Amino acid sequence: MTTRISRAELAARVASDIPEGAVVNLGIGAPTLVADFLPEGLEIVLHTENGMLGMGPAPERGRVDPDLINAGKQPVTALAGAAYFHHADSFAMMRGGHLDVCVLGAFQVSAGGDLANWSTGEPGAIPAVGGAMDLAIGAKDVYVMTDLLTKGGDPKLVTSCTYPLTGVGCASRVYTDHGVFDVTASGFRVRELFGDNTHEEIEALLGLALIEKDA
Amino acid sequence: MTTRISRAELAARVASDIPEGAVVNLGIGAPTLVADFLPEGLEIVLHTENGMLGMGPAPERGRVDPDLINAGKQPVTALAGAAYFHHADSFAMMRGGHLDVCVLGAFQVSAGGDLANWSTGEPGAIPAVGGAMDLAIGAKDVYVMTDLLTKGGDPKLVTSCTYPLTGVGCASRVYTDHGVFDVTASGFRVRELFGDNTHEEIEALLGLALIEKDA
Amino acid sequence: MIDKTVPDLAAAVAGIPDGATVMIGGFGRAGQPVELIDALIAHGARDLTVVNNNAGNGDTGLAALLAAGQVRKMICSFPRQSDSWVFDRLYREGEVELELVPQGNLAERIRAAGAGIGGFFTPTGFGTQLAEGKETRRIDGRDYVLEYPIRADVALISARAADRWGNLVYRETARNFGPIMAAAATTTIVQVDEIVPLGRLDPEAVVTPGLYVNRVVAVGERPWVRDGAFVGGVDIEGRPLAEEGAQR
Amino acid sequence: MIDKTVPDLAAAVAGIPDGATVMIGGFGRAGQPVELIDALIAHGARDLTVVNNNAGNGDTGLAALLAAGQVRKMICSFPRQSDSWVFDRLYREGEVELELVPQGNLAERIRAAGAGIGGFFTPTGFGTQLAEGKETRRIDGRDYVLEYPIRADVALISARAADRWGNLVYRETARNFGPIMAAAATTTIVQVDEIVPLGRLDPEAVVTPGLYVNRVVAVGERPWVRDGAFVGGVDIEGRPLAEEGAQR
Repeated sequence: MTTRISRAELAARVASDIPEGAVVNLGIGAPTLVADFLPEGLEIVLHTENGMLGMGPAPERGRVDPDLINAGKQPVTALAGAAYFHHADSFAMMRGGHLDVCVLGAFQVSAGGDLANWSTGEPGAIPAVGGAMDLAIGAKDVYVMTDLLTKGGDPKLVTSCTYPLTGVGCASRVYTDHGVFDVTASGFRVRELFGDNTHEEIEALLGLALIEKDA
Repeated sequence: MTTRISRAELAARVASDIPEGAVVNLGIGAPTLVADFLPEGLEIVLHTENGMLGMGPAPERGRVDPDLINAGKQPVTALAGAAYFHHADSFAMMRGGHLDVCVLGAFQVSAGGDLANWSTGEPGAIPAVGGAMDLAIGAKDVYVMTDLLTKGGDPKLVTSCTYPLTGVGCASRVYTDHGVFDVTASGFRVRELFGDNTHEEIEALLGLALIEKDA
Repeated sequence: MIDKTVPDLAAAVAGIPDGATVMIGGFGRAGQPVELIDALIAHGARDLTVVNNNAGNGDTGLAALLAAGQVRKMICSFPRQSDSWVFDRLYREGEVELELVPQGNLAERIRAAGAGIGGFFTPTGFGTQLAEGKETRRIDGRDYVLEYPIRADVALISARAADRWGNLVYRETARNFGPIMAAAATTTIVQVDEIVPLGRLDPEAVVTPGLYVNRVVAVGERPWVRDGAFVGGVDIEGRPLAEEGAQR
Repeated sequence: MIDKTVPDLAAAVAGIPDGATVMIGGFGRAGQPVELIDALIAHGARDLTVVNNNAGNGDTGLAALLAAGQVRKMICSFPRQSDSWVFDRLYREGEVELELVPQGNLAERIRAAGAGIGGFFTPTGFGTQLAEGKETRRIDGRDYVLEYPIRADVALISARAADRWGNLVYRETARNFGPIMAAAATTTIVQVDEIVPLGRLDPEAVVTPGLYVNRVVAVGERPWVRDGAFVGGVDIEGRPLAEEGAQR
């Protein structure tokens, strides 16, 4: 058995790589968890694409403000230093490369950095993309946060994606429950493996050659 | 001798065609005069392309504010209801067709509505265009305000412009010291002739066939 | 005197024709002009193309407009939500068409319409299904898709306050699509909490200048705001907490 | 702690390399970051490409930078003014290149750079000399010219106030190019009248969010403003009226 860290541990691992002063967008779902693990006392500026920088944590009951929500439509608060703006300005920030980090979930990530996270291509499903394609190209670094394998055991790090793409060559790093991988010009390079996981074990799980950590 | 009205009378004539509620940009130079003749008590919203709607008249001495200027870099004031915005937003308003009227000067206007007002094409002259080309395409109606003839007696209403163009097919009406002309699909149509000026006299001055007022 | 205020919601939506393209502001429920949508339902215009980020939540607002059978086509980025059952049903039954647009391209296409831009090259969506059949170009080493403006006959939006010239200020993330939709529509209709005297809005803080606005109607403050200040006491759907408790 | 404030003007312009493209805010004198320009003159970077609406007024600010021989090329819309004698001379002597851009295209090209747009179709300039050689296209019956973004290494701009995150508010028409240049440059350097505590600026009224800003330096209030309020008493160039009288 390989070592797997929990979703919360993974969120903490991602959070630990975000430096003070970074402007960060945390995608809907698991990436939202990262906010809970950002180091206290460090100023990190959270962007929500529905029109705000300087997003703070969820309010207490009784202080919920239906006009103040995040991209997941959950109630949030505003920190001192916050600013509001309209949707075109908000996505201009992302598209223009002004965010430092986006953290996104994935169905698949390819060795070339292609990301698939918006559609499983299931016939009959109602498609919905939201800001996924904008987020995928919307930061200096795009961190993907995902399990290494699907529940059915299929690799999510792949040679090329079979699901519909969200963005081409956009992912810069993949944080998984088994380890962390950088996307390089020559494919995935191991950055860190959790517990006793070995390079060979992960390659076997993925059916994919990985570049050695120190290569 | 034909009848010519003064620059101030011409400005008053233009002003009389601007209805209450119109959003208007008055170009640098003679068009700026139009502001002095807008009917008192009617609300007309003046736009200045350097970033303001609701521009008011010049301030008194002692109340000049170097941060509050018009496109001609003259001191102005702000009316109740004013709004400031940045340059991209300001020109988006014009380009997007949200202004009702622009009033511009001209070297030449063609029967097809082409406007030449930014360059005489003189060799060695330092070119400068400013907002002229944006203003030319920047309103539902583009009114040109000019003398019928140059000081040298050459027509400024022409079959086709010989000076470098500011905009193609953009002028909708021409206010001159001799009369007012609409630009139509078939050429200039007389809208009004001042004093005793006759259709034939103006055609002779211009060397150009004009469409009859009631045609 | 310029006075863009209208006395009631029926006057606000008067004249919207069948077949119109209608932009509706809001991101989820925040900024959604629910009272204007209700007035549009009462007005009855049909065969509408609606532009919104989503495709309705629950059974109110845009969802109710869909349920009333007035919408022929949705242009949006994120129709499928936990509470989008009205759209889901209509879509599966083939009763409503869908044009899916990535959210930032949706915003920029709306912005382009208002700004007189004929088209623009965007990196978003390049190489994906949503760019299939679209013109692409490599510029300075980056790949782009050519996208065109989305214009509308009517925009229905919500703001916090207006003056009689139609200048608008918004509240927090309820701003979202309001300013760009106001500029992209031929007729922009705004519901506000309150109409303030001309000159009351700070000209440095006006977000939508009045030239983009045609009609303004006051609908009163929301339960969580009093005299422009947040007072809380509601759930995320804006229902007073006591009431929420009573419903359990 | 995020703190983008720098102690003085020399620190603000430190590291601007020779050959840099430098956007300089302002429309005429309004919003022109004169103190930062003076610091750039003292700093001495040469061979600069400068993007500004104009090409300097009188003998101060941008005109002084031109006079110091530090500018190789100007990208602007309106170089020729009654008081642009410095640029006029250098241009006639072939000492400075000029790229002339219609003002709205200049603004939109700067905006495109900040917004990640690879190019856009604009109606402005179609059929004129300033569009010669450029790609054109008819879209929906209107003719457009394809224009590309203008990016910069550095933006020098002026605002009324900032906080330590770099959030900015401006004053009146001095706002002009500031917000779009801030987004279009790799390094954005801002001079402000005052730096206020974090949380003091109204988040609804912040015009330039801090993510666009790298360095902020306070230069003190202008003579016509006291504690943020207009007090007057100056001429259009900002000289106290008494002094102006004395100079006659």
